[in-house]
Amino acid sequence: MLIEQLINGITLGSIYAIVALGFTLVFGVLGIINMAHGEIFMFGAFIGVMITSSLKAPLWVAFAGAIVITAIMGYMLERFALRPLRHKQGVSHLAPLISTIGVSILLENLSHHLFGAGNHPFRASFAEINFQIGSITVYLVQIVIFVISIILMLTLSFWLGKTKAGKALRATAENLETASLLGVDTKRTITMTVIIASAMGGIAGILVGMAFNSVTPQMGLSMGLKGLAIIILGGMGSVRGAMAGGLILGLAETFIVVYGDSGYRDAIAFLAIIIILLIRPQGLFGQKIST
Amino acid sequence: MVLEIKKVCKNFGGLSALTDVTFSINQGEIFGLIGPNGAGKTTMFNLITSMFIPTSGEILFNNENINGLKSHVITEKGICRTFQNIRLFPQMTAAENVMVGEHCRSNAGVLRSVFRTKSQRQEETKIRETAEELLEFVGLSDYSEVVSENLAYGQQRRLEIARALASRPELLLLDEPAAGMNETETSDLFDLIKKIQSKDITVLLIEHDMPLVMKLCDRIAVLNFGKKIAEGTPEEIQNHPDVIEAYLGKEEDELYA
Amino acid sequence: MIAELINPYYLQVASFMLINIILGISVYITLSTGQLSLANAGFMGIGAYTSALLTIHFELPIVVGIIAGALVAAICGILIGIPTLRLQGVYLAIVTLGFGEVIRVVFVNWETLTNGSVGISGIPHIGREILSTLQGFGFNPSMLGLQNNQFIFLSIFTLLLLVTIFIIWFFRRQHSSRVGRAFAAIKLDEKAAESMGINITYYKVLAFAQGALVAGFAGAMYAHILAYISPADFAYHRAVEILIFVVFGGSEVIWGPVFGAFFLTLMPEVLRFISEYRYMIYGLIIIIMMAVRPQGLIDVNMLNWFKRKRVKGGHKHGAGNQKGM
Amino acid sequence: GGNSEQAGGDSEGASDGKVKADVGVVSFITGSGAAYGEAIKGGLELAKEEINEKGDVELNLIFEDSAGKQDQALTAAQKLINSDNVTAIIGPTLSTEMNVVGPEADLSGVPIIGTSTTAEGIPQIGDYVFRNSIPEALAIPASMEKAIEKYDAKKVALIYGNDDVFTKSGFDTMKATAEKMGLEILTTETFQKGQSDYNAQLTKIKSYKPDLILASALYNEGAVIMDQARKMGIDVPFVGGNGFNSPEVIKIAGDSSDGLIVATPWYGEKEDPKVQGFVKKFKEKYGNDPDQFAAQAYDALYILADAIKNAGEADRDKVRDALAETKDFEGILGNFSFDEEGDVIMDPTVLVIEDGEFVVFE
Amino acid sequence: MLKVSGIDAYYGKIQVLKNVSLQVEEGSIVTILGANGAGKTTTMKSVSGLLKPQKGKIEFLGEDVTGLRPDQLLRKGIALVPEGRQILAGMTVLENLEMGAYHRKDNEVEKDLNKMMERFPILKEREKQLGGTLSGGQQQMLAIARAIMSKPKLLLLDEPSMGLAPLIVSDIFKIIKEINGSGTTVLLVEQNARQALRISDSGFVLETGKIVAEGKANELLNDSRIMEAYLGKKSS
Ligand SMILES: Nc1ncnc2c1ncn2[C@@H]1O[C@H](COP(=O)(O)OP(=O)(O)OP(=O)(O)O)[C@@H](O)[C@H]1O
Ligand SMILES: Nc1ncnc2c1ncn2[C@@H]1O[C@H](COP(=O)(O)OP(=O)(O)OP(=O)(O)O)[C@@H](O)[C@H]1O
Ligand SMILES: [Mg+2]
Ligand SMILES: [Mg+2]
Repeated sequence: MLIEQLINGITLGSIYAIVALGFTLVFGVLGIINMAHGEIFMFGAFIGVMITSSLKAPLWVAFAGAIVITAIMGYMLERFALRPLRHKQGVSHLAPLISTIGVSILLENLSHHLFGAGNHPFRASFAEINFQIGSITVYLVQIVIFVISIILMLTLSFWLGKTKAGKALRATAENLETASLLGVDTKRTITMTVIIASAMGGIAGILVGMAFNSVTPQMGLSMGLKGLAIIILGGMGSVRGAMAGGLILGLAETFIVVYGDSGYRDAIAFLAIIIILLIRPQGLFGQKIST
Repeated sequence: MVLEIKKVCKNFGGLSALTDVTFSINQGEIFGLIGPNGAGKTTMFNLITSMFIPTSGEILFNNENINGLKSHVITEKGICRTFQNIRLFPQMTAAENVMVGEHCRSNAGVLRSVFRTKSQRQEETKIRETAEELLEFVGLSDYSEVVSENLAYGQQRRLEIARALASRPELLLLDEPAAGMNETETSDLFDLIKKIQSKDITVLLIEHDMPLVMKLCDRIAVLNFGKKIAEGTPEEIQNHPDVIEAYLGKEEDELYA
Repeated sequence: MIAELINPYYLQVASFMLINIILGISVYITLSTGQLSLANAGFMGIGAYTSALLTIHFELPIVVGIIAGALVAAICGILIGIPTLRLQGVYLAIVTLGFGEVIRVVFVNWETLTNGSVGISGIPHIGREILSTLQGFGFNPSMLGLQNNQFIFLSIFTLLLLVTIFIIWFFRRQHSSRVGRAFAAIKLDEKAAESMGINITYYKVLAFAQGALVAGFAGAMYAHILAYISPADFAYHRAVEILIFVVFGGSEVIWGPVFGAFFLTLMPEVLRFISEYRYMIYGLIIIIMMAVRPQGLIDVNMLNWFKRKRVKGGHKHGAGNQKGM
Repeated sequence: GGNSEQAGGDSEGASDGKVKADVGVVSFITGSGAAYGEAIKGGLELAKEEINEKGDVELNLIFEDSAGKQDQALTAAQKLINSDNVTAIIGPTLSTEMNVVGPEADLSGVPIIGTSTTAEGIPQIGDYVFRNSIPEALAIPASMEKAIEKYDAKKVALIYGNDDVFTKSGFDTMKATAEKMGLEILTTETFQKGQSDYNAQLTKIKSYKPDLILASALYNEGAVIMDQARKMGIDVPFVGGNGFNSPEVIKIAGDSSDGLIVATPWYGEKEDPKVQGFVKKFKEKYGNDPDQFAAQAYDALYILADAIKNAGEADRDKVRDALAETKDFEGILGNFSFDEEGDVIMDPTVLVIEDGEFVVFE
Repeated sequence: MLKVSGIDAYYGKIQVLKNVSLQVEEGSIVTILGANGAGKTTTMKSVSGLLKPQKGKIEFLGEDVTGLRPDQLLRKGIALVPEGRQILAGMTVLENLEMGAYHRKDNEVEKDLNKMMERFPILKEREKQLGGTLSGGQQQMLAIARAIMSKPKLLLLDEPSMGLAPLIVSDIFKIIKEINGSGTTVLLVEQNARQALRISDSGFVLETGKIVAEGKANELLNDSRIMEAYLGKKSS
């Protein structure tokens, strides 16, 4: 059972990590917690369901569709909820947080109207492929999720740390004005980042839909809150932190079920961040910048 | 002796910003702290005001060890500072900024504030009067209701001084007060610091404007790479070969033209 | 005549509005030192559960229960305020959000005490209690030409209104005093504030505790108005809702959360006829508000403008204190 | 309680002998439980059309959203009671909401019928509070007894949603019943709203090798739980509570839903023309099969219409008295009566899903 | 090379620049002088694209560049060393310098980096330190070095000597002269008026948002009226 639970934990953790990477990216660039990320993730899952079950299209079309639509949503989010706040004077640093909360409320309720309030099964034959190792059943989806999360993490951390575009992104995060003085097209950088983060949310949505065969309008909130806890746990804006935080949380949630009381499962994430932050206020992998 | 710095060291990771620095400041004097960029001057201010904790060494204020006290306690004891990068409360008016400075010299708590007891009202009136006086003192009485972020740079520097004075310090630490000022403004600043000295306040000054430092200071200490390389009167410092080598440069004629 | 105008429905909405106003103020208080607390839904829950349990199990008078609820919340505020002092900005926001979640999970799981998610019912109802007390003195609502339930809701509303006015008065006065200046200084620049001799630890914890106290109070009142509470009342949605009151109305002045809570509690009622869409509209309004007026509807400039209109030419005294209330 | 100062609404018996009445509905129309609200609304609308067509009474439904929140349910009810002057209220959807709304309606003297509130103690709130949904205390033991008998189960595992009143109180009944029957409870697992991964809990349950799994879950979550359980190789039957009972389970979980046993007041396959007529009309109108929420709401309005007709006028007190006398009403749920407290008297049917269809469990 | 004609600039509703016009010849060093709050920084912000003037026109190399963004202007060859340094506090010294060369596509970046490290040895020493933890003066040097890394045609310097030790100040002026010698045009704002004018070709004097005097650098330097009125009492 232990090995099975380990696989459960890693699968869950990888999903958390992918969601958290989307948060991290936006926070890293804009210093904004994108509260609508969870809902974009949920839309990604729904688009996947619609394309595979209603249109009976193959899986890759579902992925492509979800990526395109969540990317468009990312663009709209940036264009209508974030950009108007950017160059305003006297904007409280909480304004973008609230604005994205507004978007999340809108999207959650919109999804009720578009998709209905119920649960949608994700029927993809791909999701049924499994291997039997002894008494343990491992699904291909689980492996794919793990691999994708690792690939995303490596790509992102290489991109942010080593490439010019990544540095430009970090510069934009630090100071918009300075970055633009250094020749960074900040508007494009920001828009691109939100788009990429949203598309990553879309991918995560499909993967979750497949792994758990469950897509509901509520999945965004719960996943969003976990993702939030993870980026704090791992250190805001840290890619490795998001990955590590995701896995830690996934395993912790699984093992509290095994050894403890599953009733406290939802509290784990937040208990962990409260403890971590008291010991290391900048999170596990965050760096400290004194001003 | 108002302030004694004894063998103070400060390390940041592997970097030692200050090494075994010792000097002391007498009551009522204007003491200059100069040295090249990155010599550790601002760090010294941060140690005196407890924004950092020294790695080793002692800092005595009126013969009392103040190492490790909280910053606000140090202000209460009578040391107040200005910042190299101006740190006013940007959305407050000039008067309000100064009134905040008086915080540690007043004591109305929540209940007295809310129920407006007589003593509280008297205290508020006094705080307000003192603020006006101090603004007048630094030449900003016309600006008392102007939001501080809308003040010009030189005015902001003077407002910072007024705010620091409001805490009624015995020792005032000024970090590059003349930075960004032109010569007229610098000479106004000279007069202001002299006036502060005449109020029996000891001044510790960091400044790169040599003419100002030389005219103003009674004594000067020079830091270089975190070590004290010289201490003495302005004349002694100007002619100190190490100081010329490390800091002043040789083109004296140009500097004092 | 009047009796017909007193519609329990309107009074009910107005009472929830006042509770929301108090909740909004609780966030505003903490925020006036620059700390964003999303734990206020949790503090509200602590106040509600404390008061409900005390009045049910120990048969304490409601007043005592409410005061105890507020105090216990304040103590929790201090307990969470101290360790989170080192955290700033969004970190603090998320940690307090997490704290709120933890409280909710505890309410759900600590079944022996809280009855779990089934919740606590049969909490003494403050309005009915007032009525029965007064009836003990021989009073009868019909003396005022009112029916019992009209009287019940009228008494709740009046009580809440008085309390709300007191709270606004209290914090406006606090704001324009030495304490208020210290709060503002900490909000604007913590390091500089400390260098100016302000004990930031004390004031930050004070603000946190005050916020918790007020939220706990609102929670206790809520419990005795609804007569039933369950953990779901104090979850994430509530935390966000309270925050939105403040940000929508404006967080610079106390009138901001007051107006925000007023408007946003009223709006869903007004929009009932399109109830299926009202949350979408709610979301849209928030987005548009932030884009058009991110500092919130009511800010210092607006208040000054009103004031200037009012005292046109009149003499202004203590002008410095009047900037923002 | 029941100080009934307020007389019935603005709708009086009209000259043509029709009794006109406004009926308020408090329902979970927006938010996470909107699926239930939608089903309820559908059932009510359909019943209303039919009733009005018949012409004995003319009902006007006023829908108010509660978003699943107590305070909003209360204001919604206040509005119906005081501003719209409705004769009676149907709803609210959740038992938590009823805990708040019930006492208020009772105090105001407005009859209120819960159609989906199954928790214990609801009709006991007051004289004006009724329900036609079968309480868990009736449904769960019925299904458990039959299942245990058939499979000769001794060891069971429990799983339930602990942050939801509905599933939590269902669980309480399950546990009590299991203990009473002397079953060995291997483990008790919980899950929370919005969760989509139940693998950890199920893996643990699997390791205990239970004969039967008792699951108190709403169908949205329950279906996913079954799906994940079957995927990891758990093939024992599930016994579910009221919230688990819905054709949606089959839609969501497909083959994995085989083996779910529930007790229901509602069985859509019943060879009863009334039932089949309802199913057909519902499907025509809304495009999907009615579930018990729709069916219970549908019957509730008929019961209410009946009472209004018997009362002869839209007077709250008279309607309450007429309601209390409802006996042997033949609805689509079967033979229905209120007991003296306003609770349900009827026999639930136990169903099982076999080959993707609900069939009567023998 | 740069021609600013009649620009008005506002912060919100407050007008800060009123009909400011100035020209910078290719290859020259031009200084803007003026008391605190005169609008020098605002002028620099307008030229570098940080602030959009509400009226008037800015031409660079004969092309109308009014209203372009800073990054577009940088690509055209205008770089600014802003007042207050604006170091990227969370990035290392090396990364700050690399960011300076962000828009460059040539392969001389490495070489220029080394050259810069030679010119400012302290930067070499602190290569890996976070920008935010440098001392005030070190940050100023980093800001200047970073701007030079972008190989601008026109370099805008807003009070480059602020907060620098005397030795370094004269170094900075030497470096400005050198950069200018290697073909970069320089527009300079300085409080250190005398030294600035000494290396400049011409100068403009701003007073409360208006140009009140302009001329050859040595003319201004010898105009005791101007020196007294705008730059301080002392006359040399
Ligand atoms: N938080 C910190 N972390 C690491 N190094 C630091 C930190 N603060 C200062 N330093 C280093 O310590 C040294 C001394 O800095 P300090 O700010 O005291 O210099 P300074 O004498 O005030 O120089 P300037 O005249 O340029 O302001 C510098 O080399 C600086 O880089
Ligand atoms: N962001 C702003 N909002 C409002 N007013 C501003 C802003 N920035 C500057 N000002 C005002 O504009 C005027 C010109 O400022 P500017 O910074 O251009 O002056 P400066 O000549 O560079 O002065 P200094 O020598 O102090 O740097 C000043 O009166 C200043 O108070
Ligand atoms: Mg310094
Ligand atoms: Mg300037």
